[in-house]
Amino acid sequence: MDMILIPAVNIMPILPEIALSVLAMALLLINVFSPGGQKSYLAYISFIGIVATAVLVASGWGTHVESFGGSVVLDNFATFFKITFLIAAGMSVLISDSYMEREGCNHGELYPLILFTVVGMMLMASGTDLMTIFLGLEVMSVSLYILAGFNRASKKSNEAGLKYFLLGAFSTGFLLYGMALIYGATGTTRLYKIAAIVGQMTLPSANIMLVAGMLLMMTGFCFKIAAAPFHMWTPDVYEGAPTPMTAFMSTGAKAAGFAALLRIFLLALPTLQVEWSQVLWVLAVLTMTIGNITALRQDNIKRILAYSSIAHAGYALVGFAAGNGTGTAGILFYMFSYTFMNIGAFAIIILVSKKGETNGNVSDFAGLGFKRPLLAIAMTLFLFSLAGVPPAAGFIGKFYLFSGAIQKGYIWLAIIGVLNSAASAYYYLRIMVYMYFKESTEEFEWISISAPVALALIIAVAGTLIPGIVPSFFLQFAQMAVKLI
Amino acid sequence: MSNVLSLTTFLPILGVLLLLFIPKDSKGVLRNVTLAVTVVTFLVSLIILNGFQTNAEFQFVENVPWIAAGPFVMRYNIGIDGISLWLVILTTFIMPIAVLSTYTAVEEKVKEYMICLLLLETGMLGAFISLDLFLFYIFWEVMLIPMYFMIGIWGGKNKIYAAVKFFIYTMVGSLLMLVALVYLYFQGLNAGITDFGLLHFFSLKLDMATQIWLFLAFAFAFAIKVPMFPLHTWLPDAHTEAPTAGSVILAAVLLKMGTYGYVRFAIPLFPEAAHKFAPLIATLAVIGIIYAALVAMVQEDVKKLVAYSSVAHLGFVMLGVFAFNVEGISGGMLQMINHGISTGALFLIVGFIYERRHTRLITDFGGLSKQMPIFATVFMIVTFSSVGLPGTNGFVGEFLILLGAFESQLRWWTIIATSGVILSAVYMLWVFQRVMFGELDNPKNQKLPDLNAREIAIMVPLLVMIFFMGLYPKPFIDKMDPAIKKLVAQIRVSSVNASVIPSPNQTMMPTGNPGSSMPAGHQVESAPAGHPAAEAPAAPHGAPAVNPHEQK
Amino acid sequence: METLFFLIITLIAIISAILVITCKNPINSALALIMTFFCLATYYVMLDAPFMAAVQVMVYAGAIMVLMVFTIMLLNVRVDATKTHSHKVVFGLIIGFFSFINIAYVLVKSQAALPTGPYSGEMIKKIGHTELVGREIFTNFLLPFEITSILLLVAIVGAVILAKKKI
Amino acid sequence: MENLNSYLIVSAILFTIGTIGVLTRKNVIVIFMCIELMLNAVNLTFVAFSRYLGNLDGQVFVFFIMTVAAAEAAVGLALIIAFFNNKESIDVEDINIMKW
Amino acid sequence: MFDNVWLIPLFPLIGFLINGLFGKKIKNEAVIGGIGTLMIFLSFLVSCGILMQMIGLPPEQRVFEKVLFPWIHSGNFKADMAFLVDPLSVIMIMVVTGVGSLIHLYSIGYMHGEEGFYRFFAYLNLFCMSMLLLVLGSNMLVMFIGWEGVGLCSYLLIGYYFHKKSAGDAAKKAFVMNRVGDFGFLIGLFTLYWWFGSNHNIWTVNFVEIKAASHLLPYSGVVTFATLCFFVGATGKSAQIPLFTWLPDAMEGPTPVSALIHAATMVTAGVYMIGRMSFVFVKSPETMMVIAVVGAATAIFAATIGTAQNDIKRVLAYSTVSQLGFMFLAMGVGAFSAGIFHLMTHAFFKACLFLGSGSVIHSMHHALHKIHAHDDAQDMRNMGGLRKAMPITFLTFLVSTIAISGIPGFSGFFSKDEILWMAFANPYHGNLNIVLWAIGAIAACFTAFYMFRLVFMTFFGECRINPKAKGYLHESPLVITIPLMVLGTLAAVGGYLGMPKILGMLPNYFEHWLDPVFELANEYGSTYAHHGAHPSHAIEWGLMGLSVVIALVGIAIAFTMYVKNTELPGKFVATFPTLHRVVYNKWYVDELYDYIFVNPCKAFGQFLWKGFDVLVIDGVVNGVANVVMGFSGIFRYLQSGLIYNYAFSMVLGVVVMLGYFIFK
Repeated sequence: MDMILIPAVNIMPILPEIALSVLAMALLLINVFSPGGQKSYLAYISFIGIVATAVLVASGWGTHVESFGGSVVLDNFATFFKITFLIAAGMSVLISDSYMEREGCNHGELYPLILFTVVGMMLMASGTDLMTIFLGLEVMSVSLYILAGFNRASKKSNEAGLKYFLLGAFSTGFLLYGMALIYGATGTTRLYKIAAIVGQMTLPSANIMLVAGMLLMMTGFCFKIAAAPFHMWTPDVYEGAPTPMTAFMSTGAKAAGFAALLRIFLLALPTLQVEWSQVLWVLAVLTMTIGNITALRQDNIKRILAYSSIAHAGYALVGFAAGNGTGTAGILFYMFSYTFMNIGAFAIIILVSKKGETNGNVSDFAGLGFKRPLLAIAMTLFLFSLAGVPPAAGFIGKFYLFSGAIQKGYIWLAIIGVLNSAASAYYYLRIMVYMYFKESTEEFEWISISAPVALALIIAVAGTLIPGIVPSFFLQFAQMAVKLI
Repeated sequence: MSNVLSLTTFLPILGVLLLLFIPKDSKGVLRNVTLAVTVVTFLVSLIILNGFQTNAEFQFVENVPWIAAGPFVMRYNIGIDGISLWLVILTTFIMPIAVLSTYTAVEEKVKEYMICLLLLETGMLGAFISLDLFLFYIFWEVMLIPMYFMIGIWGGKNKIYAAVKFFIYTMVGSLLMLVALVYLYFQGLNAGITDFGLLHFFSLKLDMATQIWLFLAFAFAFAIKVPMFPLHTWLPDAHTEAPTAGSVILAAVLLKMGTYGYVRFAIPLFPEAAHKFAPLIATLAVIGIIYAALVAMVQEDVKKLVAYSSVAHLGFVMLGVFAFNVEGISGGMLQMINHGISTGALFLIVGFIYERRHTRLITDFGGLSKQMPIFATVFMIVTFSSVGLPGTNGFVGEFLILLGAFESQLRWWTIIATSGVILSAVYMLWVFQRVMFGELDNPKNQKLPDLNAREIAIMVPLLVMIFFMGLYPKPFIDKMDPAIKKLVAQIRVSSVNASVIPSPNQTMMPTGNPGSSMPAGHQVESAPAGHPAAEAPAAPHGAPAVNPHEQK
Repeated sequence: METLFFLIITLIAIISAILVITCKNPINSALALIMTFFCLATYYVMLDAPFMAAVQVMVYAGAIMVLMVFTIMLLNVRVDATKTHSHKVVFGLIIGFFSFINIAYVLVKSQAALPTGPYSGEMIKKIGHTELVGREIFTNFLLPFEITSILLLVAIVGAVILAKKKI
Repeated sequence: MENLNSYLIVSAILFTIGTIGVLTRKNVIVIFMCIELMLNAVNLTFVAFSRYLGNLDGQVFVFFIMTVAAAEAAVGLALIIAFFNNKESIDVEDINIMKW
Repeated sequence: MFDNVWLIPLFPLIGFLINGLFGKKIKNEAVIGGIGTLMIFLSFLVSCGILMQMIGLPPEQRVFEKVLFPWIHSGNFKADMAFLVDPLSVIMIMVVTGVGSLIHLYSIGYMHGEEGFYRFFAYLNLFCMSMLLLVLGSNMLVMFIGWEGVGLCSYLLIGYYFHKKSAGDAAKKAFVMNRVGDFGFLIGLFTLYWWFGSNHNIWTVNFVEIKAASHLLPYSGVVTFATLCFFVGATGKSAQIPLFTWLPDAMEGPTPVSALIHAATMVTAGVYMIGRMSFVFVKSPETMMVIAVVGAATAIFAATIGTAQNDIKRVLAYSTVSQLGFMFLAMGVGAFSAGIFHLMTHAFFKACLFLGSGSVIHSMHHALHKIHAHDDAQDMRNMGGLRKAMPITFLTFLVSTIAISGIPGFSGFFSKDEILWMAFANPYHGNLNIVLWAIGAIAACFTAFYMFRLVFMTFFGECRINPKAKGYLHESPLVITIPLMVLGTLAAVGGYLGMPKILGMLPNYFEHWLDPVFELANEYGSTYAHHGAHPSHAIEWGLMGLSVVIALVGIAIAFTMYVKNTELPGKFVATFPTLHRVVYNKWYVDELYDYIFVNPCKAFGQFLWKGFDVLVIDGVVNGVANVVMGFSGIFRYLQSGLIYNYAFSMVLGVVVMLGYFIFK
């Protein structure tokens, strides 16, 4: 029998993944061999590593390299998302240290796990094979299950991890069934080949196996991005998970879900756009509405942001339903800017809350506005950005998402979207009402801002303001990124 | 000099930066610096006024690229014409007054307050000068934020409800407008328009159905801001709760955004739809006038009363604007400025007594004339300006509005609206009487000091403007006239295209009837032909029988 | 003959699957599940995939189920103490029915892609299934294979973090 | 070889049974087993398709799914143990501190 | 001189500004009053100059327009700040400045020692300026400034004693009722402007231009509408039915105010306006009829109320309303110059009467004040026999009373008789003319009755004042009596300017003077008037005699009831209690208005606010919010925290999605 010839591979497309994996493993080793106690240096190392990786990723802008026989690709789309994941990870790392210290679960494994998560996300964004994407998803998910339950001593964290795990695994079943059906209908798992085969079909939408496969896959990814009716885990898990991990999950994982969705649907199944647009139209409406409306009556601020995160998935789905350049570029931009504003908001929640994640209710923010004006201003900025008020980045993002829908002719979708935006303003305003309009009962003397958190906040503020005021620069990248797929 | 408009707009932002470096405890410095900034802004805006050429063109135009991504191109495109000129000046004029009014009224969180004021000024100015629809939208929304905080932080008892209501109410409208805006842009894109520049869209021909939907979206947003009946309920709440300066700015400038939006955007962009909806909007405006007056009449809170009077006044403006002729729109524009001045002054007056007595209930007052003669005089002048007494500014605008509306197809509406002048006298004089006249029997009122120098200094510019604009409105009208003529021509041409040509016979009906479509402008052309009365000069003392329309 | 065999295996598989979700005792469920896994392994053999059958038995029946049974034992979990809500069952059955109808409809009514691949039953028998799969994994699917290593590493780290008594 | 559809139907039945199990059972471990059953149903689909199509992609996929299942089992059981340590229960109805 | 016409309103304006801004600092009453009086007197001098110049011009050149500055120019609309000098406006400025000067002078004495003395003079000057603008305005808009301006001043002056609630109410009532009239004025203006503009491309509100184009107006139709609107304006300003109730209440103001504003000048603005636009009004026979009927009705209606009042000023107020009714009757029957003539004579004698009553009140008040009594100084039941104490006042008062009663030889006779004659003879309204004449005649009878009742109750008979105060009663100072004497003289002789032709002693200067103004109107009127037989001189003589008899009858009744047989009024009241109560309470018109307009308006306002604004609109707004919040609650509880529910939701989603595509 002849030898198995391992083909010559170009590892350039997965260089960042390799770099991060190596870094993560190194950190694991360092953690094992270093004495316990202070683990901050791990955070610094991983942050530096993330920044370095980001540079590495950014340097690949503009190239288009396929590798591993079409399993993975390096293109602008992947690069854009990878940068987004790295930002999410970097900022989460920055806000993790002091939180974990406070909550008493400062295990060194946290940072390698975050890095592995990013590896998974990156594979989702750059994978062009269902297997790659699936495995990337699993790497990400498994890591996130662990991260969600990372604070073992906390019942809430436990529960969050377990819920996330059970439902995640359940959704994986559907995702895999979908992939199986796609495989059955096309005979391959390579996206390019699927695209070619589906493209040759005379009437792909008549092939119910293909359509069903698409729907089941969509189910799986919609679970990850927290779209209704697959969103139910979100508030519970977000509430229970350690706050920095919530921040990470709500931005990075969501972006990764969208990356994979976009990659598969736009690359492999563009001929089914009529079908998936229809579904996404409904999902977008459901997601926005349920997310926003449920958030109105919440008191726990993490839960509010969880519902808000569902709603934001809905907004992004509006752009996805449109499926045109404007809408999809809008998703990219939105995920990018959402990362900053959401993590920024969570950072402030971390600062205001006390050990054991107490003090996390809206009313605990009363009087923050004048006791801690800078924090409050930053929070206000994030909230306005989330609400989509100019000149914050969130507005531009929403603008492009809804514009995509309008361009496509989905006027009603856009109208429902903006009405949702208006409704959402209520609960964002409610937080501001407490911050500014209510007299404080607290002096907030426990708030101490460590340097990494300060850095994270500065990054978040910059990342919320700059893309809002001069969005052109970022939007052009987003446009270029979606052009290739 | 070429970017003096930008300078005016962003000077307050510079002021904000300046304020950031002042410690928050030195309240005096904060106040004075803010005042200085607003005064300088006003002075700079006078350069604009001075350099403004009386023609219909946009001037001081700046047009630089801003966003270009995907299908969208947004530009930093600003400029003013006669329509926006006065609103800009009004804004810069009101701001120092608003700042000055806070010297004693706001004692807490002065720094934040001043920052809000300055941010608000930039937002308002920006909205007035934007010639790019997207830019306009941005400023339009940005305005909301400082106002929200002003109501919410420095407001009264029910401030949270008022602030949130204000914000969400306005946001719902403006977001729908955003959808329409984007839709319009894509329509333009198909027609070869490449950016959000307002002027491009004037030439865009849209089919009727599209126009109607787009117009409705725009009109809805603006109607909320105006506010028109029945979307007005946020206003009394917002006004009542807002601090004095907030109320002043809200009344003087913010509400004008709505009417300005109609004049600048909704009507010229969708003229046929505007014509189609003119009766509806006029109906709402007229209902607003009467309704608000009746409601104002029974208010117990002075501030709420003034707020409702705003609704009535803005109803007049809407009526004038939807007359679609030069008189009506000029009147509307003038009335916007007038309302800014006189209602602004009224809110200041309410502020003065509120500062002294910490109540605004009418029943808590009475006989203040005796104790506060200067205040009484000022209040009286402003009251009469508000009811539109000839010789004060209020009259000129109101008169032109009614005249213009009467000339247009809105004749019957005008007649009802005119009765609003009776009602305005009723409620304004009634409140004046109850507050100022009668026995000074409440002991708390017997020690009230009269206006001090600062308060007089606040009021004097307003009083001067009240009389100046009432007696010599020519400079104001002249500057806006060409722009309005152009606007009228623009929307009339379209109306002819939409075949709203009146049948000559109907024009002879003695007083017209609402069903008959009267020409929007003056139908000079149609008069001579086949027109019994036009032949009358041949028989100067023609017997009644000559006129067939006499026979009923 | 083969059809009969298939039917018998199917019967066993379905019955044991139903047992998985009906047994009160989790241990019984686990055993039923192992039974199902064996049935599946049989299917794989019938489908000319002996390597998959072997892996199925080793990984699933061997590793995963052992882990499960071990956990059940460890946690000393017994019969469900309280009864399952009947409405839960009703809703579950209804939705399961519909979901089955849907999937079955999809599977029956649609047309899979045409068999174009090179691997016929004879060829597999000739070269050997394990080798063919190995070739595929190490050529075309090298990257996913590498990713699994990371996945397993993560799983190990996670298991340690979460379950170790003292870190 | 049996008809492709027979295998697919069998897998659909198994998948459905797994789903129903997830929806109805209370024991977390049993639920997890049901999920495994679902995954196995998918595996059967893959292998059946793979055989039918004559390419081995599906079987490779199954191979990876098994790996993933193993990893998930490790993490999942660890989570269950952690949960049990906290709550002394693995009843799914006890996983509800966070709601509403 | 014509060119300096702008000086006329300017002087009072200066006076207003000086007194208004610095009056409080000046403090010295003499200076304040002096400035006020001087300013209006300067206007009077300028007016005299203009009059002189105009007399020197041939009639057809007696029209002059002075444009001061452009005011509102917008689109087609053009209104300048411009003045029109023509015979009509000259008469008016003479009356306004002349009577005005006298009243200013009188006020120095009357208002002596009042708090806010400077305020009073400032307002008075402002009023004069407004009134002058009204009569001088060359277009409707300038007229409208004055029109509203006098309303404002009336408001200010009625509310002069602002601490009295009744004063405040009366002031507000006056302004609001005037506003109702203004509403009509504006609509009329719009209608004319629009009609001319849209039909003939003549966009104007200028009187001269409208006059030039007036031949284009059709008879009735739009003109009726417009003129009726204008007439509504006139009824508001001139206190005609239905908008007359404010005038009696306006007596809350100081007496000089009543004399100047509510007798001599402002209230005649409506008459003036109809005269000014006679060429339009006359185009509509319907409107003319309405005016005549309303005028006649007001004349008789107000006269009846006047017979039962006890407050001296209220009697005069109703008398004013009634006399204004006569003027409108004149306008309505096309006797424009007669109406204006009566306006002038009425200004003389009614100003004199008011000032005289003021003098009485002043004296009474003073006397009562001395003894610290709180009796009503204006109630005639407290007076009586004052002729001895106040001879000058009495004499001038009596002269004016005779004049108003229509005794031949005094001014009122000439003007009133001309009106009655024209009502009878002018063929505008067919057979209605006899009715109009009859009503006018009866009203004249009533006038004589209640005026002499007033005189008898005040100056004759027993002195009913608090005996202690009797000694303090004395004649008013010169500054008060001089105006009385001047006005009394004018009341006596003013009529000779417009002596009817039939008497033949003097030419009717007045009518000739106004001929150029009303020529066109008379011409228009003649085209539709019924050309019946023109009544003969004999009838004219007969009617004149009849009216004299009627007046005498009225006087005789008053004499019988209030001098000879003073129990009679009491008996009368006892016999017809209801009638008396109704008449005494002004036919309950105020209550009727409250019932029909004021209260429903307030109630409706309350309803709109509490019922509609708060409940319905805000209810909808908050309701939407609450519904959303309700959904929030529902969605929230769907989030049960239970994994199988979440899984169920997922499966449901899958099933629905698949089902849709399978079975669509």
